[in-house]
Amino acid sequence: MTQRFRIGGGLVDRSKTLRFKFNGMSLEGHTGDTLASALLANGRRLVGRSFKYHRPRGIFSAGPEEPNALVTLRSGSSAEPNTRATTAELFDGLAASSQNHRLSLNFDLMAVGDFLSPFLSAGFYYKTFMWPKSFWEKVYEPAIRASAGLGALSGEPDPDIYDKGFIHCDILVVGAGAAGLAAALTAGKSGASVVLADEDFQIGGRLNAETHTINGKSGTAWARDAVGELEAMENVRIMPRTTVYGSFDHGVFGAIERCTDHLPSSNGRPRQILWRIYSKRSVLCSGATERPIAFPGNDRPGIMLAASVRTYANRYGVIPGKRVTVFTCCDDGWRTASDLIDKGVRVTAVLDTRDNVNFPQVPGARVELAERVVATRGRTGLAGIKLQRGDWIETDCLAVSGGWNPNVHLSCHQRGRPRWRDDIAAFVPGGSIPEGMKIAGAASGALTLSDAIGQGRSAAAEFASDLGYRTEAESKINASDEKTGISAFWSVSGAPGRAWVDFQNDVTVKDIAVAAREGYRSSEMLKRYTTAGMATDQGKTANVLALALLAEQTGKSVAEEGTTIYRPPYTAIPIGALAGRSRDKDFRPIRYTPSHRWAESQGAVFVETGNWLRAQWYPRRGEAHWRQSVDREVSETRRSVGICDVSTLGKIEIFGRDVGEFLDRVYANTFNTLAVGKIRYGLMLREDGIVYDDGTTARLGKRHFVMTTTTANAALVYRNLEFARQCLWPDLDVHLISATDGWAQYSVAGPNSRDLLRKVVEPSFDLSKENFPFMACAETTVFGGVPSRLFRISFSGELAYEIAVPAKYGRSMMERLMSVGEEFEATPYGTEALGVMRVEKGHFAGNELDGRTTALNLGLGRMVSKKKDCIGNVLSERPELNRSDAVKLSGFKPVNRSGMLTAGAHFLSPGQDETMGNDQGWMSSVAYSPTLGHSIGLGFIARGDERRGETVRAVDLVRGKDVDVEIVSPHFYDPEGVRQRG
Amino acid sequence: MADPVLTPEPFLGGYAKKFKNAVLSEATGLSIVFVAEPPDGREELELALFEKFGLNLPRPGSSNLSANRVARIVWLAIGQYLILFEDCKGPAAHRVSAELQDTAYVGDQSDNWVALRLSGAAAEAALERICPVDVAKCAFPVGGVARTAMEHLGAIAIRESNDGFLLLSSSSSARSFLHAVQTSLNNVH
Amino acid sequence: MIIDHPLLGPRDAAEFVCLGDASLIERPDGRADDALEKFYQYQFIRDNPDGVHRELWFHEYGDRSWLVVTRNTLTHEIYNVELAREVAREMGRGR
Amino acid sequence: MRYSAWTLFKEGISGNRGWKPMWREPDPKSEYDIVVVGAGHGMATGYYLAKEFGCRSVAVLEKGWLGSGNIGRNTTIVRSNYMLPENQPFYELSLKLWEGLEQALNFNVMVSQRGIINLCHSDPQRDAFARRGNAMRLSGADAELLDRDGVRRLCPFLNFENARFPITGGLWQKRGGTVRHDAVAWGYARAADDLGVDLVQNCEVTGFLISNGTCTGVETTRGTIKAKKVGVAVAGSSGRVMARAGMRLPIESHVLQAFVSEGLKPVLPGVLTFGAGHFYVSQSDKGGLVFGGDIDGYNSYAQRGNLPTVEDVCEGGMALMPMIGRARLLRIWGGLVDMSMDGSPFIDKTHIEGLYFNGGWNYGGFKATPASGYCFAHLIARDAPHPFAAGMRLDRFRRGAAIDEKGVGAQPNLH
Repeated sequence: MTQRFRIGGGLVDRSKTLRFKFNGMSLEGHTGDTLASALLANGRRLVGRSFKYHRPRGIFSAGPEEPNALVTLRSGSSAEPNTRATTAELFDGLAASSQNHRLSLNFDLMAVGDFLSPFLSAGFYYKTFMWPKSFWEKVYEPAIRASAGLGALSGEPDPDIYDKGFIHCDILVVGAGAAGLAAALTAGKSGASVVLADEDFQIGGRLNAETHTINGKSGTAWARDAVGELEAMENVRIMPRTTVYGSFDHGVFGAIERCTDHLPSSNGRPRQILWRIYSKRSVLCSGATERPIAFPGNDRPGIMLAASVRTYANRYGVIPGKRVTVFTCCDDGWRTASDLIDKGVRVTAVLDTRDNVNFPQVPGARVELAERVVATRGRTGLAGIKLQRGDWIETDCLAVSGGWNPNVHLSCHQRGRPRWRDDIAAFVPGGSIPEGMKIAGAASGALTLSDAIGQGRSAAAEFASDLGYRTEAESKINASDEKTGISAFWSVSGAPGRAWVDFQNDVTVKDIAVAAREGYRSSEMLKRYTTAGMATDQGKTANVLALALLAEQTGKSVAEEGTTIYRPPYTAIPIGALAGRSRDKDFRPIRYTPSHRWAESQGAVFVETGNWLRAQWYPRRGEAHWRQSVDREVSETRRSVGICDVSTLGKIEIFGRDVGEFLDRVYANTFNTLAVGKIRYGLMLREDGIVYDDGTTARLGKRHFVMTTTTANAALVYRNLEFARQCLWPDLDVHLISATDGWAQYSVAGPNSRDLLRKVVEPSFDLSKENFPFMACAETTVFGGVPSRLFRISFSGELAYEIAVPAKYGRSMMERLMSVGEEFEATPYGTEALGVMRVEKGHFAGNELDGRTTALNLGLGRMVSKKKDCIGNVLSERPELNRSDAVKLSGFKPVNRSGMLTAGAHFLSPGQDETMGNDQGWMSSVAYSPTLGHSIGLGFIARGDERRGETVRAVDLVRGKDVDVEIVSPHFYDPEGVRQRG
Repeated sequence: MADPVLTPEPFLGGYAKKFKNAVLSEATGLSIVFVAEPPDGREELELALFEKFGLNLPRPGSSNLSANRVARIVWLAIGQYLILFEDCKGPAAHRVSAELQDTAYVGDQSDNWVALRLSGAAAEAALERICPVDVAKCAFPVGGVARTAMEHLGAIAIRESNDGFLLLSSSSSARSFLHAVQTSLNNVH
Repeated sequence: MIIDHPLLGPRDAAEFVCLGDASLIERPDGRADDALEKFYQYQFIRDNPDGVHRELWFHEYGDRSWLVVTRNTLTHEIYNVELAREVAREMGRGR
Repeated sequence: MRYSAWTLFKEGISGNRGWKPMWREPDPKSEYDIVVVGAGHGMATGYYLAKEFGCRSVAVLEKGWLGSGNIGRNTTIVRSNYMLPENQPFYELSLKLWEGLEQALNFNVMVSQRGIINLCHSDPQRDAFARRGNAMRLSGADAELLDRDGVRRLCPFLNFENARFPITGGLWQKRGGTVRHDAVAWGYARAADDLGVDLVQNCEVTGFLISNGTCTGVETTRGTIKAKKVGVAVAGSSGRVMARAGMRLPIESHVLQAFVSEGLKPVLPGVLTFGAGHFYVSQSDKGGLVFGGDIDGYNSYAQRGNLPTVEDVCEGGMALMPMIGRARLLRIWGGLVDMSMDGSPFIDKTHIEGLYFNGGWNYGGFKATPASGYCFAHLIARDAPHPFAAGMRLDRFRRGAAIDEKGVGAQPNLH
């Protein structure tokens, strides 16, 4: 028989039957059910196992506080471990399975741990597993790890997509129960822009779970009408299935909207959206969570929070048991009894810990005051409870109420520290709550419906008028003013057996006593030592109980004890949603060079350089190994001419009357003497005297310069230049604008580069050595009129130019360069060949500029002008940076020329022990030089400039290499620079 | 002398696509000119811009259209502006430079940017997924300019009409930017 | 966090890059006799207050202005946001 | 009481009623030989002062409860994969101390040496790792360079198929791993207490007694305490505490956020760090993925961060291992870190006689706890730096002797 625990009423749509599976068994539920309500409707009580003792556990609550009913939802790569059945919306075809057991849910082999529980008291693992020492790694830890966690990841990529978004509003209302709806209505009517977010799929909060009336309407009907009214307002946005999970500085909230979790498939739509909500004001109407009472055997399936029991009855039309008993210390617990009796459910007894209660009529139920539950029975489901007076009551559902804890979380995410209120025996928001936030309804400790509505309205009205909106007096609300009496009661003492505080992590009252006895006397220490409140439910039902018990142990009041700190997120949220779209190839944007498509058509191999993709080499038919391609590209360039896309270099256009002076201050060397039409190499230091970046700056006009930076540092150099111009020398006439992306820039290098370019630039432009020498620049045109910039600079050591055209012409330019270059057998070359040629030439690059290198280390000490005040020159003079034994950039050749060098090797003298004390430096870059026919390297070695010709060892322990190398000049190729000046 | 003139190629190949409730296309005919004020030169520049191009200097966070609607001047930073010309014949920067003479520093920025036009009822909702700045009509009227980060990319959003935006971002990452906007449009309907 | 840009209004702090103490504006004179000691203090030593802190933020994704933000490091409350260029001028910096 | 399987058994059958307090809760005396401020590294310092240097009159003062500082709010990673000669031997000493800590303290702090892999995504990154790995090997630490296949064998679940920044290899230190952080504070406290060290909780230092350039004690919320020597080890709060001694430091206080997921069955072999984004992760013995990334980047004493960093870190996580998309983030917390001008710490005397300083640990102080305590104890007891901490001086920036592993210079939020 299906759904034998289903009764009438509620908000489920009985006309729509949904089929679902739990542990492979087919079951039915209805639209409007959660997985938990549907399981209960089918009489499923045992749904999971606890973390430590593998105790049988059932559904405990009807909301996000659920500690027990955690399942793995869906399967395969879509599997979602540790999902609370109490918030998972039922859909047709849902499949869920229980977690944390061997063999089966009913018969769990790991439950043997339960019998060992006397030896597994709080912190037991800190006190053992230490002998013998080697056993920890091999035996103990693997065993502990094997029992870690509840659910498992699939191990496969998350198949869903996620999105993010940004919402701006005047007033954010968190929670759409009575207080939230009232607040949204008031704020909405004022004209303020309002966002109303609620984690539930059904707007209304506890209005849907109770039998209250407002102005004569049922709470559910009132909520439905309120939603209708709000939906008609253009300035109000209602967001169901949206959890506001965190409150951050300056009115920023994080929220997560579940878009497709209630559907069989996402169908290519984002599964969830992470919203960043920017609010001017916020009203927190997050309600309250009921807390349990600790008593021996209080963890059996069938023992539930009292208000949750009536939620199932009122909202879902489901009864969690057929003989329900209520155990309470507050008036609210009685409401469960009344509601159930009204629905015709048999309530066997109501037990109240208080001795003097003015209780309502509960026909048919035995009433016991000043009574406690001291034991329970039933292996996989509750069968009976024992009273303190000694008799047993047969019952299959025990509804427990220990009172209500306001959901203060979001009020605490900044600096708020909740404050204890004796009258309601609960913590309410306190300390410094977030700027611009008010708390209304149960979240503030206002536990009656009329108070909730009143507070919601007044908070919204005050905020609306703060923001300049007009609110009108609202009609009086006639709502229930229910009884909220309570006498705090935490645990049943003096009875044998374990009483659970944190159900999921299996923390008992005794564990708390042990911890306190051992000195863990602050609530935070207790949490860490016992793990109370550290499970997936974040202690929503356990925390306050645990610290109240600690207070009892330490002889303090709960108020003195104080709570642990509440941290975001309010409920756990998928990491995928926090990442949004940024995964796989979309992790970061891709920057393409202007010749990219051309290079693709040539079969180039690409490499990531920061966000750029650059051609690394261009394989030709018959080349089996990358080295063959690179060697050819180098040789052909040096023999005739090669072309390389160097557009990725940072380009900053600098305008103004004072640019020369400005450059003098940001570069270590002199610039104000640079003539129009000339280029100069510039070395840039950080203020601490370390080399930061280098590049060339060309003077295109009297008041117009173009600076190039390294690819990696383009954005940083720009930022630093802006700092210099705005903060250090604000009255210099200097303007900056980045032009990196605007130009396709190609290096044309090799002995035939001039001849090639003669066919490219406008015929009237004189490329001769005399007219356009090394380090000259000019604006000209190419190919009959396209504007162009021409720079005579060389990174390869050859006669070379860099020629730039607007980026849109980039591909066409590359094609043309190659076609006019055919007669010279021009070869395109990639970043590898570029690197080989720069090592041959002895140019340092990123590998050498590791942020610790001084100009002195590079052999450029004299470039740092002492005649002017520039960034970095003062601190570059500190003594340790000028030691006589400083490392110097040097070249290295293998003594045995067939030896291959490796970057990252350290230099030691022959015969020395391999110790750090003998370390003399390191190899920073290596290349196979096809020009020289052997491997070469650049590196830094102590006093390298004085040790040319000496042999040392390049020791690369992590690659198992030890190569004798000769220290040489870093300039392997054309050291006099004849070729580049040619 | 080589073969004829080089062929320019739009960064997104002249992309244009209709989405449900929105149209997204690459604005290929745009010339973009950087204009900066010399010290104490605001008044002269203001005068020159008005005389030569019919443009008024915009306030921070906004832009102005010229009387003949062919040029839009966008506030970029203190003393710095971008002028956007539709379907300009010849290099716009040269023309601006020639017209403004010494009243401004002028640089060509046309190829630094990819431009997308996004219009339609879904445009705002799509931008809401990537743009942290409030682009709702009430907060961001026609002519409004917001330079911000979208999906890790720097971008400038300009509201050209009630339901139309011009979006600029770096040209090297044009494809990633297009992908970001396309994804938004796909995700909102 | 939200930084209320003096020209552009409230913007998410994610658009900015934080550099640190606004005293970095007060770069010493490199030609002074005690320049080394002054630069050492300038570059490396910080007040690092637990309370009101004036600090430099760069509007990297916005108008590329440097701002001086006066912010409480205990509460993150922001009291004032100024253009760094104007602050620098007030401090007597010029050319 | 000594811990063993036998005590657990004995207590188990007698209802766990015989467990004794792990430490006394003494009121502070009016005078000690040595007062150590801060019970993180300071707790270790107190232990080593008593254990290794024979100091009998030692108090460790803790502002809050034991473990409330950074020792209880970090991502629990231990490793010695440093490159520079001023750092490497120090962190290797620390790792060796970790390896024997459980026996030394008779407390299981769960040192879990399941390895740490720093992933690389480019040739220059790989070469930098080789340089670092070789430096580690030269000082006696273990290091292996992995190629792509090597990484894949250990971590088949990483994004090898569709990554924006493909993994090209990694630097693997097998002896790296994690330690149960709170237990370290408890273990040191219990062992130090056993040796007579007074751990005084809820005792905030409000001032220093300084006359004629000499420190003679501290003012606290629990009264004046005189001391011949005062050592301060309050990383995160170094700025404000040392300001009470009139000192300005090469340090900024920043917030570093850390994250833990819901408990999951074991999936990670050890610690992983992403080389192309801000993300590192390990899995605790309880199953939670413990992860983190970059600091928020602005000065803060607020112990909480903001959303952009949260999202940035999770983006890195998803880029690296897209299987974690369906795992849920359970808790975010923020710790205060002393970010120094070169990313390296200080263990040094101050210009005030009798006042010693330990701080500037950036985001990496936890792994240093044993060596930091040991070397600080050495410095205080002997008035001379331990050779392995000799570079960690306060005046190094004046001299130009920065210890800049990352090479980003005097901008603390970049380290």
